[in-house]
Amino acid sequence: MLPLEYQLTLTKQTEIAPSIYELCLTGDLAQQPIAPGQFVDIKIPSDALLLRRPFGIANVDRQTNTITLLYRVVGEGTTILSESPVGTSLSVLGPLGNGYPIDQLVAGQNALIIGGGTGIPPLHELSRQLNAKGVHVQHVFGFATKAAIFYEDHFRKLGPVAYATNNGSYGYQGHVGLLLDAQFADATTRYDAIYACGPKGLLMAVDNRFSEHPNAYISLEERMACGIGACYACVTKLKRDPSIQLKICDDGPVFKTNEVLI
Amino acid sequence: MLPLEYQLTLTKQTEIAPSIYELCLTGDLAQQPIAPGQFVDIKIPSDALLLRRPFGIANVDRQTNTITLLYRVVGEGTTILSESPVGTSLSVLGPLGNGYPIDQLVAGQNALIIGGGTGIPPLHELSRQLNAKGVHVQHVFGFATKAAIFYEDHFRKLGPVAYATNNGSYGYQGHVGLLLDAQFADATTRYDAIYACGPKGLLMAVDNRFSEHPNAYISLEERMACGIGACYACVTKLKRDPSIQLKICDDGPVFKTNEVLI
Amino acid sequence: MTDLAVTLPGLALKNPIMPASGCFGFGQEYGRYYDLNELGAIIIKAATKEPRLGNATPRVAETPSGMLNAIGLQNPGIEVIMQEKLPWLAEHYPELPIIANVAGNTEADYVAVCEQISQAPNVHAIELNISCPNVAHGGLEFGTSPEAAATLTKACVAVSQVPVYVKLSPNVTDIRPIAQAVEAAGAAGFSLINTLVGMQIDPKTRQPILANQTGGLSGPAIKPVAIRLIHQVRSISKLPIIGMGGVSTAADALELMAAGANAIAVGTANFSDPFACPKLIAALPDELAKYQLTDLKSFGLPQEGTHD
Amino acid sequence: MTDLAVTLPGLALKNPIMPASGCFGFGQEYGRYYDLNELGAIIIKAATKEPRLGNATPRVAETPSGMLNAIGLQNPGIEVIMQEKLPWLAEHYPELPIIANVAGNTEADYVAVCEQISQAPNVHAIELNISCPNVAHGGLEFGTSPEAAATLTKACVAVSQVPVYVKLSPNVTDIRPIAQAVEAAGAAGFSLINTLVGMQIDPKTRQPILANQTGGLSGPAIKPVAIRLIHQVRSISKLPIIGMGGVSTAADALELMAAGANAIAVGTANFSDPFACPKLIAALPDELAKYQLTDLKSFGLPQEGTHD
Ligand SMILES: Cc1cc2nc3c(=O)[nH]c(=O)nc-3n(C[C@H](O)[C@H](O)[C@H](O)COP(=O)(O)OP(=O)(O)OC[C@H]3O[C@@H](n4cnc5c(N)ncnc54)[C@H](O)[C@@H]3O)c2cc1C
Ligand SMILES: Cc1cc2nc3c(=O)[nH]c(=O)nc-3n(C[C@H](O)[C@H](O)[C@H](O)COP(=O)(O)OP(=O)(O)OC[C@H]3O[C@@H](n4cnc5c(N)ncnc54)[C@H](O)[C@@H]3O)c2cc1C
Ligand SMILES: Cc1cc2nc3c(=O)[nH]c(=O)nc-3n(C[C@H](O)[C@H](O)[C@H](O)COP(=O)(O)O)c2cc1C
Ligand SMILES: Cc1cc2nc3c(=O)[nH]c(=O)nc-3n(C[C@H](O)[C@H](O)[C@H](O)COP(=O)(O)O)c2cc1C
Ligand code: FES
Ligand code: FES
Repeated sequence: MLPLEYQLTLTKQTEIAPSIYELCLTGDLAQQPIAPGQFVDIKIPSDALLLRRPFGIANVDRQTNTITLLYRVVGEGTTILSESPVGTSLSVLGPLGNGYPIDQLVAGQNALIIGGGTGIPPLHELSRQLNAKGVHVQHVFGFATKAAIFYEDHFRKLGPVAYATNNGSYGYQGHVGLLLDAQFADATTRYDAIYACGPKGLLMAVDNRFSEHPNAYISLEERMACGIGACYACVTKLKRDPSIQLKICDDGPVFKTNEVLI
Repeated sequence: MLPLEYQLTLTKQTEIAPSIYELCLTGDLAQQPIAPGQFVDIKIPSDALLLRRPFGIANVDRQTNTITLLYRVVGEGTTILSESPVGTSLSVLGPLGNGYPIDQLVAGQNALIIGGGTGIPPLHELSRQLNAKGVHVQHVFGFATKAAIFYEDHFRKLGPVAYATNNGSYGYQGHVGLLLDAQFADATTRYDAIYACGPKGLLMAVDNRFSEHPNAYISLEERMACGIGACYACVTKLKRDPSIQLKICDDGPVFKTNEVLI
Repeated sequence: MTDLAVTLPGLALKNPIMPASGCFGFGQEYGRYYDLNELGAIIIKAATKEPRLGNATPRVAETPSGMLNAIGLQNPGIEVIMQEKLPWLAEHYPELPIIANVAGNTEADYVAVCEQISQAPNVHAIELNISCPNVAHGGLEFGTSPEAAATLTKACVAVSQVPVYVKLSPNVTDIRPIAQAVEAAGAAGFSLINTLVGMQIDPKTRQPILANQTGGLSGPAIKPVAIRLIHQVRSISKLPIIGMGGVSTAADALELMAAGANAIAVGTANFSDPFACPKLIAALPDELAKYQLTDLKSFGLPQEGTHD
Repeated sequence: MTDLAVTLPGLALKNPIMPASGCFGFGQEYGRYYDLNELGAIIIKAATKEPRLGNATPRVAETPSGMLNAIGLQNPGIEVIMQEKLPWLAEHYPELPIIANVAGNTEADYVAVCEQISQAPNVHAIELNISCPNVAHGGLEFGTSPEAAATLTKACVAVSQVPVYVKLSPNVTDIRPIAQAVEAAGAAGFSLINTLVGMQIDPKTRQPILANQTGGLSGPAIKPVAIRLIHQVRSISKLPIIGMGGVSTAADALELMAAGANAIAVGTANFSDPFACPKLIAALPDELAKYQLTDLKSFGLPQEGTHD
């Protein structure tokens, strides 16, 4: 039997940008093998909320036995989570799903990481693991505004970051697809691997631009119930045969580009 | 407009007998005029529980701005309440209902207080207020067993206490009605006022024995929704005309003996 | 300033929020604690021809995010309501529109009460209760058949001086034919929804907790059912809908309005928080501001009927 | 030791707890995390004649103490289920009784699937799903008319090698005539309840959250409705009932059994806690001990039918 559920203790919580929280959860989940891009499913401490909330794993620190999540407060569950005090014990399922493949890369190769908004958290752990392997990482991130940006310092330590903001308040003005066209037109050949996570528009932009790249991956989001592949809530169709459906929680959330219908 | 809702802070909570908790709530409700026998209606801190829980007020301390409740853990609401830590802020409606009349008594007169189990809490504040007036108080309390007894010292300070336990493990063996017959046969004439609160059987015993006493009162319990007389959940019928119904939350919970159908 | 006013047949409301029938008595009790003039209107407790004692106690039980009630339409009868309850409201709140909830055993009962109560000067509309699950006669019987519902509606509309909103039951296989029949019979609008029939059992006694065995389920638990039914009725009718079922926040109210409701009644939430209605009204402008709106009419536009 | 065994037609269960259809796939996923032999049985995801893709996403939404789903009966079809899913269960859990949930568009579909699936050696019973609210055809149509339900039941019973339990819909005006018709048509028992039809709306877009617009409401919110319907059917029939609807604790399970259920299925609770079923089973002895009982049969005695 595989382990699945961990009781983790909320050891730190900070609002790091407007409505964006950094949450540290301490406990033995951090000792599991965790692939970047895998996620956890958290039971929110409220008697009226039944469904767990999925979040990407933004950082794993085996030394302090702690994983870090970065999340935006959008509704009831994340509001309650953001108000939970240090010391709260949370039931956490994980690590769930399949992460980004990185074993194929070796030191000295180049990776491009593309993210937007709350799709960015799992890309932090990804970038860390790539750096640990000696892979050079370039980041391309989209945000609504400058004020919304979080973890800039963290990422800059891991490699250069190009920002796009909708209103041009920081970096390139426009969405990430346009920034890719403007500054990363040769990305397909320049990067040995490409990884993306973010809103649907961003994923479509990446999927279109890197559909032929042999080593390009996107991570999808969908409303989930079971989180482990049993309920068919979170399906997506295969591009080559839309009569075949994959489960984002269990077959994903990471897929190759050109693999699924976004 | 009358005040109704107070945010009170849980300042102390102790298990004083198996499953019986003493709960101190601090805040301005304690400054209101509170008649003994009045109750509060507490919003349990759980998102799935909608209805408030009613509890008699067992003690009022204006100096420390604190009221005390004594309650038994019986279901989900009281379980959650018993697990709430010091510092919890609770929405409390009160003081609700009509308490026991005591203005008619003067120093030196005698009162008999009859209670059973979790009907006893409001009788503590009653006995205190009677003592404060110089009224002599005799208590007669029924419990399942010796182990279930709580607040013995508190009550002994306010006047003699005769106990009955179902199994005879403390005091008289048998229910309170039998103890009344055995040791308080002359109660009707000996006591200027009689007050009771407890399970239905006890109330019926008191109602029967003191139906003619001009100054005898019982306090009723019923499942409630609004707690203020608007929803008709908690009605009881008048004895003299069962087509007339009174609301326990608003017209009661204290009624004269012989007044309502128990 | 945000404009919360809504206008429905018979009802020019300064805001769309009103306490639901049976959850607010005749106003006197909550009136001790806040100024009822803050409300858009009040729907009073069901009125019947004769006084009713209702069911035995226990009459309420709690369920996950909900409650059961089997009050059984206890009320003092139309005479006392006309002579004491409505005049009290008229005296203390002369500007406050009252919606009178009417129930009965027989068509004749309903007709008699509608005729009389609609003449009270502060009764601006009738809510015809053909959906009470807690009484042996009337109630649900009229509410589950399109023909019976239409016949009763027609008779009541004929004698009423004010518009008649018909309160439909969620405990039916298909609400649409009933709504259509009631509309054809002259209803001015709908009131949706009454409670779902439920039961709770005490595992110790293995008997139902409510003396009446079954009760009506209300509260947040039923909100998804209320939204579905409001949406379904909106998809087949343009009549105004007073929506209710599990509303406790301004967001809930807007969700029901997005489903097709034109005004909102609040029931069970009053018990969790006696100030639920005024708080909800106070929160509406900020909730609308989230969608860059400063008046409720722009929000409450009926949605396209796209339902199954 | 507490005896948790219960026996129903076709099903000799070591305990009465089984995952509900659609909430546990075909066992493989939860089987990664605990030994499925702890379960009394498994009700597998609905099987249809052809593979089904189900509805568009989003397929689930959360509601107060409940959830909506509109999966739409996605399943790989009877062939794959016979050749892969059931053999996998037989190989890994040879002792575990399987109940096969069967759905379809037409009577012929249902009959074909019943005939085939009831021949699988580990399928001990069929749960005939005539109550799925999330598909355009079949599902609810068969479940809302006594005649249609009876005709379908009769045809399925005739071709099935195992007892047929009919899963009834709560979305009906009166469940009793449907239950009676199904019993007369040869059903071995009932499965109660499927989900209530509900909807949730996003106030931002003013559109339903589910792509299918409506979905089935499940979870603790519907427990009072499940209890009422189990109690109602128990009052008119002595057939065994597999009860479900909002069960997440041992106390919930006993409450449904006190209402008249003989075994219990657990759906939504698996999502809150993937170990909900084994935890519930482990808690049953202590819960029974509260009532001085050491075997479940003494608890599960059907109550007198005293319903309205
Ligand atoms: C694999 C995966 C990884 C994710 N990682 C992150 C992350 O690292 N940081 C972050 O901020 N957010 C992340 N999300 C989104 C996050 O799960 C939602 O924002 C969160 O569930 C919202 O919960 P709520 O109760 O506040 O919102 P509500 O809108 O009140 O939630 C209602 C229901 O909808 C679901 N829901 C709402 N939005 C989403 C969504 N975008 N995706 C899936 N379910 C949703 C909720 O889980 C809940 O069941 C991730 C989602 C998935 C599927
Ligand atoms: C006026 C009044 C004063 C009370 N004073 C005290 C007191 O001082 N100490 C004490 O221990 N108990 C007292 N009770 C009883 C107390 O209210 C219940 O024990 C408590 O509500 C149980 O809540 P629960 O959620 O734990 O139980 P559950 O059984 O889970 O509650 C379910 C529902 O039933 C209601 N309920 C259950 N038992 C009772 C009951 N006996 N009376 C009314 N409603 C009930 C609950 O309020 C809730 O709505 C009083 C009751 C009333 C009416
Ligand atoms: C205690 C109680 C009493 C009720 N009495 C009536 C009534 O007399 N007439 C009526 O039409 N509806 C009655 N209802 C139903 C409510 O008016 C409302 O339709 C239902 O409770 C759903 O709204 P809610 O979820 O906001 O409570 C009653 C509901 C409750 C909880
Ligand atoms: C995600 C999901 C999928 C379901 N799929 C099916 C199904 O395929 N067939 C069926 O008969 N019932 C299905 N149901 C209904 C459940 O089997 C059960 O009857 C219902 O959810 C009530 O139980 P619960 O409250 O414990 O979830 C499904 C329920 C859910 C939540
Ligand atoms: S959430 Fe259940 S299959 Fe993905
Ligand atoms: S609880 Fe509402 S009238 Fe007493």
